[in-house]
Formats: sequence, structure tokens, C-alpha cells
Amino acid sequence: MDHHARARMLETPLSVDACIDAVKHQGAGAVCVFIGCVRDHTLKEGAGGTPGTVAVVKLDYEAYADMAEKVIGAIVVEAEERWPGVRGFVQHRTGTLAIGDLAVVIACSAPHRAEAFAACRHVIERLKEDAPIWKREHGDDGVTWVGLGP
Amino acid sequence: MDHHARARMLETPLSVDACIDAVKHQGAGAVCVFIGCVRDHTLKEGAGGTPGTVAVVKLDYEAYADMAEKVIGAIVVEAEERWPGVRGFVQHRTGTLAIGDLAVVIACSAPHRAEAFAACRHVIERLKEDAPIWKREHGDDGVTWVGLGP
Amino acid sequence: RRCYADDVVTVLYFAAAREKAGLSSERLALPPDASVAELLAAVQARHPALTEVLPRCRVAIDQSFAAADARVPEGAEVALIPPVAGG
Amino acid sequence: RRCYADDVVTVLYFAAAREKAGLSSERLALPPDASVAELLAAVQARHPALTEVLPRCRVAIDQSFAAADARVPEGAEVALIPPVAGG
Repeated sequence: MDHHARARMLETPLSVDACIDAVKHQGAGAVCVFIGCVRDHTLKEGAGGTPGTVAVVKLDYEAYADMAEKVIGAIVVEAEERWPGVRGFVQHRTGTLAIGDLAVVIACSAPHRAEAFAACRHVIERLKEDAPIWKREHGDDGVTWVGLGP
Repeated sequence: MDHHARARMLETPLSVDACIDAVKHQGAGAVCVFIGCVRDHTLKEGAGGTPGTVAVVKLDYEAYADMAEKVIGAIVVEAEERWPGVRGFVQHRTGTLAIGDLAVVIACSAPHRAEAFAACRHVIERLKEDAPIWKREHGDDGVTWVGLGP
Repeated sequence: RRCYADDVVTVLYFAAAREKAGLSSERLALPPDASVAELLAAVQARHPALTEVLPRCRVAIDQSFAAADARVPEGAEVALIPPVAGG
Repeated sequence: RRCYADDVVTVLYFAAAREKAGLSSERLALPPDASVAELLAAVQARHPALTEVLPRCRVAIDQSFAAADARVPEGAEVALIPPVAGG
């Protein structure tokens, strides 16, 4: 199974066009692209549990790159097997990202839109569960590892 | 309501980047893009109702352009009102398209992915119901207006 | 409103309707306060070739979809919208 | 397999685990046929600062997630995977 053909960890800016080109073909009538980018705020459990927003300055993305490509590649294969006719490709960024920078681009093509949407959504949800990738958030409340909680 | 800012009928090739730029902003952590392109085949009710595939050579897209921009713009506003925080933008092509050419690009940004996916899907589904756009399919079984049936 | 004079509207034909009618638009005189249904009957009479596609068309008045009982105002731009196929 | 000699594995520390352990990787000698649980205990002993994050870590052996009862083969690359946050 060639993960490398389906998932790439990059230390350089991502390319939406490259991801589309990787999956587009004459039999595909639909391509769904998901782009995750660095937002300027995040929700934080404030003191006393009241949800507040925290301004984000930048994010450092770290990855266990080889495993991440394997895991994400396998997730794309999962989607291709579950929705026949789908082709998927993912780029994920590592390093320090500013607000607005692209952290992940997922492109899924299919003959019809239903499968393209479903596969694309599947990949981002599963990626967030299993891809060995972490982000350190530099917010105005200090620096924290996302997902580690208080 | 400024439809024009949300939907554009174009006789020239579409631009995914332009659609992304139209909706991306610092508060958006997610952008979902749907691309509809001309497929090299289509399913056709063959004689006796057996579904067969027909090779497609090209498609001619025709539109009632002014109304189409209004209708699609209103559909995007519908999505923005239904999923707060969403911004949407659509480009739709008219004229003669070859296999692989982009017929529609829909970009929806949102703080989080769920709303971006939902809004993007909403727009393509509603667009296919109400946008006054037609396509004449040049297939190896002759020329037919899609959706008009036998 | 002028009394007893016809309303003149513009009718636009798209896709299969244009093909069957053999023209993309024309001006049509209608009795005042005519309904969409009455307009369709007039169009049908002028273009018998539309018999098949007309029942499948929606109608837009000044770029908004209109029901069969809607009134067609003087000078309106009326469009015949065959089954659509965008995207 | 060598008898009675320890298995030597490489342990990789990522994100919060690296930060708490103060290093990104190290070689660790384990009794032969050690389980993931035994490896974690050894890591805990060496790096008390990991006490908080360790229970929240998954473990990968040669880049595949491994259960607590999995065996750690000689020469394996073992990674401590704190809660992930990709995308």
C-alpha cells in the first residue's frame, strides 16, 4: 500500500492545486477539498468553566512524520475502499504557522459529489483521531499543547 | 443583499484560488471547497431500462445569468444564516466545456469544519435544484439536454 | 394602469424551450392582470412545438420564480425555465 | 534471540512527552519479551516528570499503535504518543 502516494508531511507551505491535481481525473465529476488553517482565536475553558475566546498568535506543528504519513495514507485507503471510485490525497504542514497559514489540505475526487464529500469528511475526522501530530498554541494566555487540557 | 459578492457566472475558466480567497479570513479555521467538473461518462437509462454508461465528449452550459447569480447568491445567504460564521462564494461556468473542465466551484469558510462542510453541501444541492442553468451533453449517443429525460 | 389596453411583456426562452420555440425571446401582448397560466396558454398557442416541454417548465417573473396563479405585471421579463441542470 | 541479555529498543518522545522528559529519544534496555506496560513502567521510573502525561499517551511500536499487552521486539522503535491534535 503506497501511503506516500496519498499523504505527505511538509515543512513548506501547502498547495491546494497540487492536492487537486493528485486526485482529479477524467472519470471524476466531483472533487471535495478540505482546508484547515490557523484561526486567530480559540475557545478556552476560562476560570470557573465559562468558555472564553483566547487570541492565538501562532501554532507550532510537530509530527512523527513517517508514522503520520503511514497513518494518514491508511485512512485515505480506508475511505477509498469504503466509497468506491474515490481517490484521496492529503498534505499536512509541520513547523511554525502564522494566522491564516494552511495546516492541512485534503482532496477527494469521485464520480459523484456524495462520495467526494463523505470521503473528505471521513479523512479529516479520522486524521484528527489517529495522526501522530501535535500543535503548540501560542495564545495570549501563554503556550499550551492543544488537546492536553489544563 | 449583495448576490454579486457571493456568486459569479463566468464564461472564462474558473479559479479555485479566487473562491478560497473570497471566503478565507483570520477567524476561519476551515474552508470546504466543492468542485464540479465535466466527467468523461454518464449513466443513461439504456433501452429496456438497463442503466448503461455513455461516453461524454463535451458539455454546453447555458444560463439565465442574471437570475442565476441572484438565485445562487440567495442560496449562499441561506447557508450563511443557517450556519452562523459561514462565508460562501460560488463561481459557475457557462459556454462549452471539455472533459475535466471546471463547471462550478463553491467555497465555504467557517470557524469550524462541521459548518464549512454542511454549508458547502447545502449550496451545491440547492444550486442544482433552483439555479437557472442547463447543460447540453454531447455523448456518443447524440446530443441531449441533461435533466429533460427521454 | 391603462384601461383595456394589453400588457406587453418580454418572454425569454432557454435551453430546450428555446430550441423548440426556435427563438430566444419575444414581446407578447397579454390581457391586463393576466396570470402566469394565461401567459403559458398564449405561449403554447404561438409555439405548438413547445407542447411537450412547457408542462415541465417553471416560470420566472423579473428573475424570481412565480406560481401559476401569479399576476404578470406590465413590462415584466418572464422566463420559461425548463428542468435545470447546474453544477 | 540472545538468552538472558536485555532487548535494546529506541524510545521516541514527542510533544508534551519530550518536553517533560527533556529529551527526544533514547535507547532503553528491556528484559526479553517485555510488554508495552513494562516498557512504560521503565520509562516512568527514568523520567518521573512524565507521571502526568504518560497515562494519556498511546504507544506505537515500529510506527503502528500497540496495546498495553503487546510485546516489544528487540531493536523496536517505540514512540510515546501524547493526545494528538492534527489538522
